[in-house]
Amino acid sequence: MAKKKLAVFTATGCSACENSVLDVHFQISPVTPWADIAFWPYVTGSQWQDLDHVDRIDLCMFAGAVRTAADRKAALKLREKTRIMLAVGACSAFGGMPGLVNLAAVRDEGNSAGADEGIDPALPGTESRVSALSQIVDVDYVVPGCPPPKNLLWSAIQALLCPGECTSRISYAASRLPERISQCITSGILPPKGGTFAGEKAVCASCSRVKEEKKFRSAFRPYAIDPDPGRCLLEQGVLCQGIATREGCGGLCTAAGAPCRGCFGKAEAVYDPGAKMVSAVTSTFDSANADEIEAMSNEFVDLAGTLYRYTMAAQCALPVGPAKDENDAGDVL
Amino acid sequence: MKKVGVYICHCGTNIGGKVDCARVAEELGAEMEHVAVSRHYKYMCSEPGQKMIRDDIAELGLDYVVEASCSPKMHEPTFRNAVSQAGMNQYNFEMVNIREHCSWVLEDEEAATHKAKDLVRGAISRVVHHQPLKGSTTSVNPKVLVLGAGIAGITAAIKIANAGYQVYLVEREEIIGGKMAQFDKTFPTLDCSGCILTPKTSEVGRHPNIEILTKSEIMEVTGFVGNFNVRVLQKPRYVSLETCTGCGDCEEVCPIDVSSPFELGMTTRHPISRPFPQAIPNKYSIMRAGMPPCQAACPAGVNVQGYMTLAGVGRFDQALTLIRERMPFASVCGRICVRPCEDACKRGQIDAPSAICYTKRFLGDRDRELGLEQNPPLKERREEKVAVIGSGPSGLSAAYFLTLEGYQVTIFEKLPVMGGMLAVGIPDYRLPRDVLDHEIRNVLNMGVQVKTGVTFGKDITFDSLDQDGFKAVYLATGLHVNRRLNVEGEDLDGVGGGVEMLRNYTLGEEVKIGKTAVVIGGGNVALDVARSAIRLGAETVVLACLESREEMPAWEREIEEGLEEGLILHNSWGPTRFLGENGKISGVEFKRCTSVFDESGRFNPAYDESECMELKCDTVLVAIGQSSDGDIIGGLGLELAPGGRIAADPDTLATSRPGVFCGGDGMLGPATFVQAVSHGRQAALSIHHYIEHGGLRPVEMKERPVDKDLKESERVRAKPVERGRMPMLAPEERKHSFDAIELGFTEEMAKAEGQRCLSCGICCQCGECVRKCGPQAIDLSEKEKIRDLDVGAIVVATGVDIFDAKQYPEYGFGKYPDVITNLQFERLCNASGPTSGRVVRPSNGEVPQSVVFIQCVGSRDPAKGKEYCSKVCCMVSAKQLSIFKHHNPDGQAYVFYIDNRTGGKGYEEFLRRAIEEENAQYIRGRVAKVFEEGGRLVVRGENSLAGGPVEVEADLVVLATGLTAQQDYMNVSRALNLATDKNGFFIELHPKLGPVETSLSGIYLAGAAQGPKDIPESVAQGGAAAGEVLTLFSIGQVEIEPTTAQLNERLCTGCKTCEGLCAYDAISFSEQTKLAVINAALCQGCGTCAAACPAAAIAVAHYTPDQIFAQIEGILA
Amino acid sequence: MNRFEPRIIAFLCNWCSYVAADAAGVARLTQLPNVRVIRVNCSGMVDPSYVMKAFADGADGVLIGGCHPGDCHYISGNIKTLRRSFLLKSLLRELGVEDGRFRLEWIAASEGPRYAKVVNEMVEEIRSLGPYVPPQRRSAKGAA
Amino acid sequence: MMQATFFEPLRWREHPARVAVYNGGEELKVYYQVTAPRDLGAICKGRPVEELPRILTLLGPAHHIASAVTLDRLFNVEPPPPAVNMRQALLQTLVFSHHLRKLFFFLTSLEDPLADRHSAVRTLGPPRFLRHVFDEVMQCLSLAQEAAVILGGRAEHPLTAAAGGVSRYVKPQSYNRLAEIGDTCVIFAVKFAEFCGGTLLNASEAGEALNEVSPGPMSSMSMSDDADAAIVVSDRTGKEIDRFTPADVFDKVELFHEPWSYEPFACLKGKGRNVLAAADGDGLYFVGPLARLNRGLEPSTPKAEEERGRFIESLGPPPHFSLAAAYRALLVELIQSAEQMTVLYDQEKLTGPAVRTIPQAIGQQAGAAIESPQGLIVHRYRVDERGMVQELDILDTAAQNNALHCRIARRAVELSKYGNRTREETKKNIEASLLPF
Repeated sequence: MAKKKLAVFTATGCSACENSVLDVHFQISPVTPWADIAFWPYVTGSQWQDLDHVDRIDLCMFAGAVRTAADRKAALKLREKTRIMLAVGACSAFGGMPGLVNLAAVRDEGNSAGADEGIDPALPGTESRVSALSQIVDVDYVVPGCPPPKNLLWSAIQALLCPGECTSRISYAASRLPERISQCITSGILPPKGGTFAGEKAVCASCSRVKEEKKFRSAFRPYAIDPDPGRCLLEQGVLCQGIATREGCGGLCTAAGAPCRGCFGKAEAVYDPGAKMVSAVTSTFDSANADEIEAMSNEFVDLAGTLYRYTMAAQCALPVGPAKDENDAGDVL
Repeated sequence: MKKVGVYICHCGTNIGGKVDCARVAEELGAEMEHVAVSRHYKYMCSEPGQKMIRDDIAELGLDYVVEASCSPKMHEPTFRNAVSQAGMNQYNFEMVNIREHCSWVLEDEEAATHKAKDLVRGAISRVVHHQPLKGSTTSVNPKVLVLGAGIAGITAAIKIANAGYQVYLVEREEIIGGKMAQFDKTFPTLDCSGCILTPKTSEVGRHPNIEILTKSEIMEVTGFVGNFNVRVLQKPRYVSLETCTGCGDCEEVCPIDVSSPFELGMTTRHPISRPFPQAIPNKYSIMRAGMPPCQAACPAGVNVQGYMTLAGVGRFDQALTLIRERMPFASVCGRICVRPCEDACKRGQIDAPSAICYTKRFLGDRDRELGLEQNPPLKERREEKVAVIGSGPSGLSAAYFLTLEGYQVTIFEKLPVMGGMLAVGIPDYRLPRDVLDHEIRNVLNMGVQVKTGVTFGKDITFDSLDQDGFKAVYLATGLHVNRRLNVEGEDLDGVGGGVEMLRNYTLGEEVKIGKTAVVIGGGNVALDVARSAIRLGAETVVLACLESREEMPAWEREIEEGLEEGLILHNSWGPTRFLGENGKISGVEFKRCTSVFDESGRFNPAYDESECMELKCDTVLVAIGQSSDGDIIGGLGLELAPGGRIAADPDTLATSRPGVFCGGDGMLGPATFVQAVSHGRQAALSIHHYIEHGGLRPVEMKERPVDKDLKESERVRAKPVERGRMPMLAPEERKHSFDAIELGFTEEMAKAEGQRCLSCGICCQCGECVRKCGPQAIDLSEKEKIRDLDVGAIVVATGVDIFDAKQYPEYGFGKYPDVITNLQFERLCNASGPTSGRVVRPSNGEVPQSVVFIQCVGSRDPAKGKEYCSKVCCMVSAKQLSIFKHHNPDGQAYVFYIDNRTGGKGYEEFLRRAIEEENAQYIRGRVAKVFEEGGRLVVRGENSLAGGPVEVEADLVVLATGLTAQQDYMNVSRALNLATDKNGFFIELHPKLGPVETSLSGIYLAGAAQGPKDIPESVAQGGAAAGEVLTLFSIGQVEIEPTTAQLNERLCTGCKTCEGLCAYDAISFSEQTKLAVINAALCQGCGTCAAACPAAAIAVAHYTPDQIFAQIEGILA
Repeated sequence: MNRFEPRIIAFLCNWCSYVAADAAGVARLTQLPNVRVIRVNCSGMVDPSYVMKAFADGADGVLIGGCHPGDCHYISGNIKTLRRSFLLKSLLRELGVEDGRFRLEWIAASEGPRYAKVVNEMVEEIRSLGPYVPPQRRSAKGAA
Repeated sequence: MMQATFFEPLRWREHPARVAVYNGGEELKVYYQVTAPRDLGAICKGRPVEELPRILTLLGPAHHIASAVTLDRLFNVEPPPPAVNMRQALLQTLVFSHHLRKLFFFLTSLEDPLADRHSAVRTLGPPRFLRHVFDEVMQCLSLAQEAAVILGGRAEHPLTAAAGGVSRYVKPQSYNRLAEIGDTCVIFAVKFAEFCGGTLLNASEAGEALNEVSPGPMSSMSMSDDADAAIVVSDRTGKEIDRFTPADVFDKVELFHEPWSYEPFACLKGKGRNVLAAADGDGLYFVGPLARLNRGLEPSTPKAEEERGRFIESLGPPPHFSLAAAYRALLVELIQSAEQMTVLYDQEKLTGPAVRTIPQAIGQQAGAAIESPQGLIVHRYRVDERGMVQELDILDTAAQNNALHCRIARRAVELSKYGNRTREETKKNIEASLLPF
C-alpha cells in the first residue's frame, strides 16, 4: 500500500503547534509507517521549491493565522495540492491571538513592502485583517486549541492519515470526541467533512471544579482573587469562558487555577461566543436594580479582547478592524 | 424540496390601499427559493380565502404556509385552524402582520410595500425551519374571581355561582352594588333602582357559593388560564361581619363627622356607619384612611388624633386614658416634648398645626388636679419579676407597661431621686418638680417597687439579679457624664460641666456661679444651663457655640425665651483654650468656626484661625453633650456599639445577653424624652414576648400612614378656629425664679384645639364605639390581610368613575352649591339619600322651579374632557327631568344638548315623552357659562338651531357628567397585565367578535370597565362573561402550548446557569446525569433559559435560534 | 432625495410591546417605515446572539421591547433582559457598534403612542449615526 | 548579473523567516529576514495586564514566567517562597527541554528526523551511530514535558504563573513523579553530554566544520546571578563593562528597523549597528548559554561544573565565539538545569501556607528580566489606572538578535560559497549555524 503524503506548515503564529505535532511523533508513535513527510519546513527543512515536485499531498496540517501575503499564498498553494486540509490550533482555526490585531485595527510599523535601492529583498505585505485559514481556503477538519492537546492531534492523525490501517489505536485519543467522530476512527472511515476533533459540549462538562449555584454578585479580575481551588471559577466571580467554549482540553486551564479563555472556540451550537458569554454571565446577576446591574457590568474590562481572545478573526459575528483593501489579494514574494 | 405557500391579504383596502399586495406576492414568489405558490386575495380570513389555502395544501402538497394580513393576535387561530383542517401541523404556519405594523402606520405606499415584502420574506425564510408540534393539556381550577361588585360583576357572580362553582367577589368598597346602588330610578321604565338591585345583592350576600371580599383590591396575578394565583389585599373593616348586628349604637357615640362619599359629599357620616340601610353586607364598617401623620411621627406612637378628637368633644377622661395607652407621662410630655407630631400636623399646611402638646399637658394636669389617675386597665397579675435599671423616662415607661401587662417590676436607681434626667437635668422652670413627682407616683401606685441609691455594676449585677429571680432586665441607664472639650485649661477652677451643675442644683448640693458665666454649647441642655445660670444670679451669661444661629440644635422657642431673659449669644465660635489666673478661670479664647458640618453632612467643624475672640469670665459651663459612664458599661460583658453605647437590636432592644434589654439614651446616644418613653414600651413588649414565648421578634406591624400632603377634602373639613396661645410668665418675673413659665391651657382652649383637628386618618380610633358596642364586634387593631386565591378564571368588572366636573370651572361646580352633578341628583331623588328623596336646592332646601340640565360635561370634548360619548347621559337627563317633574309638576326643565343619543329599546320613546309630556325645553347648543345674578343662577349658552345666544335662569343646574375609567385602573392593569386604551378602559380581544374576552385567555371583561355602558348592557355582558367562564369550566381543561423550552442533552454541559433563572422552577439539575432537566409541565416558554444557556443547548420550540436567525436573514436579505 | 434609510430589527415581546405596536397600528399612529418586527414570547428570550446576528446581517439598529419591570408576563424575564443589556452594550461598543444602535425599551400594551414615539426617535437617531458599516460577508464555510 | 537565492522557509525557526542571498555583483549580500510581523503591541494593548503571562506565551514559554515576574513588580507584591520556587523549577525544566530539543535538532540535521526507525534496521544508512540516541532523547524530552505539565499546567503554553505567585499548588501525588523525572534527566543529561561532546563535537568532521562558523568576537549580555538581578554586559574578552537594571535596558539597547525585515534589530546603543557589513560591529552581542559561559559564570552544580571543565579542556578558556562552543555551552546548561530540577522538585520547597500574594493596588509601570533558555528577556509594561496595558516593551534578546542572525547566515553562506557546496549543503549549513542562537 502506497504511503500517504503529509505536509505540516505554520503560517503566522508560534511554534507551539509544530512542537505539539512533533511531540505526538515523539511520544506516541512515528507516523512514518503510513506517511512520508512531503513538506515540513520546521523539522525537515523543506523549501517551497520542494513542493513543486510533489503532485499530491494527502493531509496538510496547517497551523497559524493568515497575516501576510505569503501566508495567503502558502494556504492557496497547499490547498491546491492537498486532499485533506486540517486546520491545527486556534490561530489556524479561528485566527487565534494574532486575530486581536483586527480589534486594534492598526497595521504593523514594519509594513513597508517595498525594496530598497533595488537590492534589498522585499517583504511579503501584511493584509489589513488577520484571517483564519477557513476564511481563505476550504478547510476539511479542525483541531482547535492553543496548542491542540496531543490526544486530539493524534486522533486526527489516526482518523485522517491512517484510516483502517493503524494498529496502535490509543483509546484515550477518542475520550471526549463526539460519538460520530470516534466511531469513524474505530471503523476506519473518514469522519464527515467539517468535523472538529474536540468535544461537542462546553468545557464545564469536563472541568473538575464543583458547580454549586450560578449567582453573580461581583466580578473579580483574576489577579485580585485567590479562588477556592475546588469550586467553579465563574461562581466565585472570575470571568471564565468555559461555559461557552468547546470542550476537549479536559479543563486544563481551570484545573491549573486559570480561567478558560476559549482557545477551543465557541461551543458547537453557539452563534457568537462573546454574545453567549455576555448573556450567560449577566443573566445570573444577583440584582434587579438597573443601577446595580450597570455597576456590576462596569466591573468587566476589555470584553472584546477577553471573550474573543482566540476567536476574533473567525467567530466574532461582527468583524472589526479595517475593511479589506485591494492589496490583500496578493503581493510580491 | 420544501414547499411554501405564501398568501397576501388585502384586507379590503386596509392593507391593499397601501401595500401593493400583488407585487409582494409576485416578486417574492419569483425570488424565494422554497415558494411553491404565492397568491394575494381580498379577504384571506373569509371562507373562500381559507379554502384557497386548504386547497393548495391538498393539491400542491405544501409543507408550510405563510400568511400576511392583520395582527396574529387577531387571526392566527383562524389560519392555524385552516391549515390543520387541511392536514398540516398548525405550527408549520407563520403569520405576518402587514396591517397594524405596516399599512396602517405608514404613509408612503412604496415604503409600505417594501416593508411588507421584507416582513414576508423574513417569514418565508423562517417557516422552512418550523417543526410540527403538538400541545398538551392541563386541568382548570373551577373557581372564579370576579373583580368589582357592580351590577355587571354581580350578574356574572350569580350566574357562575348558580352553575355550582365557587366565586370570589372582590370589591374595593365596603358594600357591593356599585354605581347602581346610588341611583334612584332607571330609564326608560323608571323602575326603582334599589328595588331591582337589592334582590340581586341579597342573593349574592346569602349565596353559599359566593364569598364577598369587601374593601379588597388585587395586588398581583400569576399563573395562566385555568390556574391563576391572585393575591388580594383586604383592608380592615374593623367591624366583624359575623358579630355585628347592625344595631347602630356605635354610630351614635362616634365623635367624628366626615363627608360621605356614597352621598357624594351632600351630607356627612360617621366613620363608623353603613352607606344606606339596605346595603349588602348589611353590617357596619369603619372608614379609616390610615395612620394620621401626627401619630406616625410620634416615636411613642400616641394616638394623637384620637385624644385631640375626644378633647374636642370634651371627653377629657377618655382622652387621657387614650394617651396613657402609649405615654404614661402626659403632663411631663406636654411640657418638654420636642413635638414631632406638630411638625407633621397637616393643619399646619392650612394655618398652624394643632397645639397638640399643650392639649396633652392640659389633659395630664387636669388629671392631677382632679386626682383621677386615669390609667388603662391592668391585666391579670403575674408572678414573673422584671428588673429595670434606671428610673429615667425610659425605665419608668418600661416599668409602667410591664406592670400593665401584669409583671412584678423593681426599679433600681443610682441617684437618691427618681426620674433620671427629668429630675436632675431639666430645670424646674421648664418642668416643675411636683408635676414630675405626680406622674412618677402614678406609676408607683400601680405597684412598681423602687430601690434608690443602688448602683448597677457595684451593688447589683446581672448574676445577682438572676439569683434574685428576675426573669429579665431592662437597662435604661442614660447618659449622665459631661463630655469634655479637651482644650487647654479645662481643669481650671471655675470650669465645670453643665449637666453636673443642673444635677447638683437639683440634689441640693452647692452650686457656685460667678458674675460672668460663659456657657459653651448650642443644644437644649446648653440653654437649660444658661437660663439656670441666670436664675442662679449670674449678671452676665454668654452662650457660645460652633453653630450659626440657624444651625443651633436648641429649640427656637428656648433661645427666644433665653434672649428675653438677657442671655447673650455668640454664634460660630469654637473655644481654643481657657485662660486662667492663679489656677482660676479668667477668660476663654475662641476662634471663628466657618462650618460645622462637612459636605457629606458629618460633624466636622472647620475654623478660621486668624479670627479670634476672648471673653472674660469667672465661670465656664461646658454643655456640649453627654456620654455614658464608661466604667460601668464596659464592665457588663455586653456587646458594645461604636461610641461606647450598648449594642441592641433596634426592633427588639435585645442585647447580646439573653434576657437583657437596653434602650433609651444608653442605647441611642443623646435622644429625646419621647424616644426614651417609646423604648420603654418597646422593651416591655419585647420582655413580655421573651418571657411568654422565650423568643424575640420585631415588636409591631405599623399601620400604613396617610399621605403627607393636604387633600382638598381635608381643607374643606378645617373648622375656622385659631391655634390657642399658651399663657406665659413675663420675662422679668421669670428671670429670678425657677417657677414654671408656661401656665397651661384652660378647658375651653383645649376643647377648641381639639376641634381644629382635621381627622386625617378619618376614624381616630378613640375607642368610643368599642366601649359602646354590645356584641363586641369592633376590633380597632385589625390589620390589612393578604389573601392568596387560586382560581381558574378572572372576570374584570371594575366599572367606571364619574368625570370631575371641576374641569369645567365655567359651570361653577364646587363654587355654587346649586350646581350639582347628575349622580348627586340621583341621591337627591333617592328616598334614602341626604334629603330623604326631596328634590331641593342644596343651598337653601327650597324646591326648585327651574332646573337646567347641561349635557356632555366631559364627553365628546377632546379639548377639555374625553373624546368619546359617555352613552348614558342623554337618557339620564331625560329620566331625571321626568322625576323632577313628578316631584314638582309646576317646575320647568331645560336641557342644553349637543345631540340626543337614544339608541336603545324604548329610549327614543322615553325622550319624546320627556319633551312632549313633561314639557322639557331642549336647547341644542353648548353652555358657555353658569353664573349667579340676584340670588339665582343664570345659564348662558347658545342655541345653535336658532342661531343666537340664550340665557336661562335656574334654581338648580344639573351637569350630565361623563363616565371615565376608574382612577386606579393602572393598578388593575398592572396586576393583571391587561391592556387598556388611552382612556384607561380595558381592551377586549376583538371589538366585535370578542367583546368580553381579553388578549389574556382566562381573563374576561364585564360592564363599563371596558367602556361606558348602561345597565342592560352591563348585565348582558356580565352574563356573557359568565358564559365564557362556564364554557372554560365545562371543558375542564386548557391546552398548554407546546412552545416550551427543549433541552439538547448532547450539548448540555451541566453548568447550572439556567437553573436559577427559571421563574417557574421548571429547570432542575440532575446529579445523576450532571445535566439540566426541564419540566415541560411547569415551563411557560419565556425562553430566558434559552437566551442564557452558554452552550445554546436550550431552545424554545417554535422560537428556536435557527428560526429566528433565518427570519433575521430573510428580513435583511 | 437619497436619504439614508436605516434598517432596524425590533424584537417585541408578545404580551406588551407587540400589543403596543398593534395598538399603535389600530390607532393609525404614523411611524417611520424602517422598523421590522420580530415577535418573541418574552424580551427575556432575546439572546444577545440575535442582536449580533441582526447587526452581522446588515441591520443598522436593534430594538428590544419588553414589559415594564414588574409587569413581565413571565414574572421577571424582562429583568434578565435588563441585566444583559448593559454588558451587551459594552461589548457592542467595543466591537464598533455605537450605543444608539441598540435599545432596550419598556413599552406596555397600552402604550401604543409610546411605541410609535420610540420607533420614530430611534430611526432619527440612527439616521444621524449613519449606516452601520456593513461587515464583509463571511463565506459560509466558517470554521467549525 | 545579480543572482538572488532564497532559503525559505527556514528550518527550526519559531518565527517565519528566510535567508535571501544576492550573489553575482561585487559584494555578496546575505539577509536574514523575518517575514511576518508579531504585532505584539496591537495584540496586548488594551488587555488587562494580568492576562499578559498567558498572552505572551506566544513568544515562548519562558515569557510566561518573565511576565509574571514583571506583574509582581507592577502590583508591588512579593510572591510566597513556594511560588518563587515553583516558577524557578518550571523555568529550569523549560531550559532543559529547550536545550535538549535544540541538540536533538542538531543531531537530526545529520539525517532525516522522521525516518522510519522501525524499518531502519533494513536500510542501514549513514550515520547509523545516532539511531539509538533518538529514542532515548525523545523519551527524556517527553519526561521533561510531563514535569512541565505538572508545574506549569501545560508544556507549550504554560498557565500557572500569575501576578503575585502561581495559581495552584503541585498535587502531593506528583512529587514522587517529579523526583523520578529529575533523577532520570540528570543521568540522561550526563550521558548525552558525554555522547555529544566525546563523539560528535570533538572528534568528528562535523565538529571541525562547526568551528569554522563563527561570527567573530563580540560582547555578551546576561543577567547577574546575585540578588540585584542586574543585566551585565561584558566585552569580547569577558570583562564586565556595563551593569544596569532591567528597567533601564531600553536606554542601553536600541531597537531599529530595516525595511526588509518585520522584526527590529537590537544592538547596544551607540556602538555601531551595521547589520550587513562584514566588518565587526561593536554593538552586536551574544546572549544565551554561550554568553553566560563567556562571562565566566560558574555552574553551581557539580556535574555541570565537570562538563565545563571538559569544555575548557577541549576548547580552551572562554570567551569563545564558534558554533562548536555554542553547542557545548548548551550541553553544560543541559546538565546544570537537570541538576537544578532535582533540587527544586523537592516537596518542601514547593509547599507553604500560600502560593499567591493577592495584590492590593496596581502600579503604573514596571519592568523585569529573567534568563530564559535562549537568553535574556526583559518585559516592561505601562498600564492605566484600571490596569489595562497601554504600552509594552519586550526585549527578547535572542529572538531579536537579528543582526547576529544576519551575520551568522552570511558567514555560513560565505563558507559554502568558497567550498562550492550545493544549495542543499548551503541550506544545511545555514540551519545548523543559526540553531544554537
